[in-house]
Amino acid sequence: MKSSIWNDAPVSRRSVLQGIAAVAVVGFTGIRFGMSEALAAANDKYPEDAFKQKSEADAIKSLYGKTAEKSDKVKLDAPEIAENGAVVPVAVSSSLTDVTSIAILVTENPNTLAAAYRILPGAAPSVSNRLKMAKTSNVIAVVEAGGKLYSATKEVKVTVGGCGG
Amino acid sequence: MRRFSGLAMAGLAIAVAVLSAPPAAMAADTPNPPADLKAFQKFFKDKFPKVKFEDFVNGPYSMDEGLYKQWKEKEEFPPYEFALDLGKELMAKPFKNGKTLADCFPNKGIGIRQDYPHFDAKQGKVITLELAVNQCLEANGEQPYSYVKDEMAAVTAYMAYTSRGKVFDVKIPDDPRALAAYENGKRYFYTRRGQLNFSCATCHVQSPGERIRAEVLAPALGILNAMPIYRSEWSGMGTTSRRFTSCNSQVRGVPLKPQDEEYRDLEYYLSYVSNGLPISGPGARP
Amino acid sequence: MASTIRVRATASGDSTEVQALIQHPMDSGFVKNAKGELIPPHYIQQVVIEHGGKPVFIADWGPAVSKDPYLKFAFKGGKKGDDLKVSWTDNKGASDTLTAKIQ
Amino acid sequence: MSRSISALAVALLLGGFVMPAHAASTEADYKAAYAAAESANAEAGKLRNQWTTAVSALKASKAAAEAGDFDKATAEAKKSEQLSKAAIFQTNEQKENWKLMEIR
Repeated sequence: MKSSIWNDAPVSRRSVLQGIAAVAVVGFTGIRFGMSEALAAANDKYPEDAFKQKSEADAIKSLYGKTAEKSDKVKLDAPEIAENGAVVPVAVSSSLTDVTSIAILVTENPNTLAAAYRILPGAAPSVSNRLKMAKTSNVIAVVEAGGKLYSATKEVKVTVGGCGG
Repeated sequence: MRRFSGLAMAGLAIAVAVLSAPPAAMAADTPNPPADLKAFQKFFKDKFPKVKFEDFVNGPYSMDEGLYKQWKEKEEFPPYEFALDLGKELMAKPFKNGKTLADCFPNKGIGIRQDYPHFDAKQGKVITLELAVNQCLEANGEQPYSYVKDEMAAVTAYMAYTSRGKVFDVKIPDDPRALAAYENGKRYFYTRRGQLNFSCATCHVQSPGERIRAEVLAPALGILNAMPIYRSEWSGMGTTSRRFTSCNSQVRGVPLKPQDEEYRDLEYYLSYVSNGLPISGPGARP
Repeated sequence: MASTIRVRATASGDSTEVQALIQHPMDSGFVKNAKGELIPPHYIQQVVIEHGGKPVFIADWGPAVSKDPYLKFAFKGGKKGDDLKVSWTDNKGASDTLTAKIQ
Repeated sequence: MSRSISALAVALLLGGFVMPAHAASTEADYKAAYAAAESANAEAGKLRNQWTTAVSALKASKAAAEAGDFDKATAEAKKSEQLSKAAIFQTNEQKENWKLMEIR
């Protein structure tokens, strides 16, 4: 069961109720702010633990409970030299079918997991975002497809600021 | 080049500068802004034959393919978007006396960025857009903004945005004081200062397109057309004032006060020699 | 006060491309302020995008996502004029929601 | 003219490497060095060309003196004075020489 932590969409009535219960336990305030049931349901799954991990292996394990294999079907688009570590554009897409999740990790950051996306039914297996990078580091994209994990890695060089711009 | 040994570097830089100086062949010149403009723009066109003239306003992004791609990505949903909204709001927000910032400007401040700075004969000095904003606030009994970021950046961002595509049209009137201000700005631009013994021109005339500590330097031509800018390094917006003061600190010089006369004159000179290039601000920069 | 959320959603054929920009400091907890004190972590943990009352995309974020975060993705089934709801919650329990029309 | 300037520049260059060896400094040494550094810094300020490093060495000097370390306080003050003198030299040298860099 651990292998499919995010695979319970579409959201059933039951999972919504479970969600609300979990929200109460963790003390999330989403409901107080008038969030929909769907969001409340989603909230109970914020992978708090995975975001605390220091190594990519631990983060992937915490998030998915399994390990990833390299695949050329995972496309990771990131600059070779980041113009600034504060804003590094990173895009991930995949030609795999049945993609349910995409995660992006920065190995040299204090906590390696940067972002994780749940690709719900109907959504394309593709996401772009902007990440912070403490220093030159490997960026790893992990794609969950058909219950298996695939990954791609790219090094992004980060240099400090100075006389420029 | 990461850490220069302080004094050694200073001494060395000055020694090199002095030793490489050609004999004093600098006859007294008559100020000639149109000739300066022509030479200035020709220099950059010759140095970067592949860069289209109007692309000089895009700074380092017109010089480096990898950066260009990151810029395009940023422009899809630019980080200065929030500043634009705030600027629009502030322009229209009534003061205690019922007037607004927009009331202080021709055409309510819309599409006029390219006319700044200008020489004000009555005040006898260069009026930049940032100074004009604070003069408006003070004349209406309001607190002036900080010159370097936040509201000032937002308001000037909005004014630049509504002027995009209009070309810089900075005028030097037939007034010896205006010409003196222009010359003073030029002198400031080329004068070496700070422990690194750099002038503005060292980075932005001699070395644009090159990397200093892996950052690609922007060409001086068109550099102010993109102001204010959202700089990733600042994680936020900054004005022309911020750009000038931070440049001074980077060469280890103590910056002057924002909107000091020398900075305003510098802005006057630098804007004038970019006449003919379109306003592209607000910009996003590394 | 204006919303902290900006959304551009464009339908083309069966696919809707969504871009969102959110105003948020995304403090990582590793950066010091001018006085040398650590700025406590303050970051968005989750963004949910709903279409037709159902979530279509959920982002779980840590503090390594950039200040004023940006997100782009696409989904099938959206039409021009449909409502698209974007909501976020951060680690301090604050949140914001915006409903935008698909263009 | 040019030769004498470069001689001074080289002297400055060497000055950076060779801090004069000296016996333990007293509070009086510090005070004299600090006053000299302060006045050089003020002059650079009048010329609108202070160096950040001169200012921070001045601060470091004061802090060291307050902590009772007059060796360090004196050394920092001397460093600051040298830096400010280099800044003053730079300003004067650039009065005409800025034109060397001008695009024309």
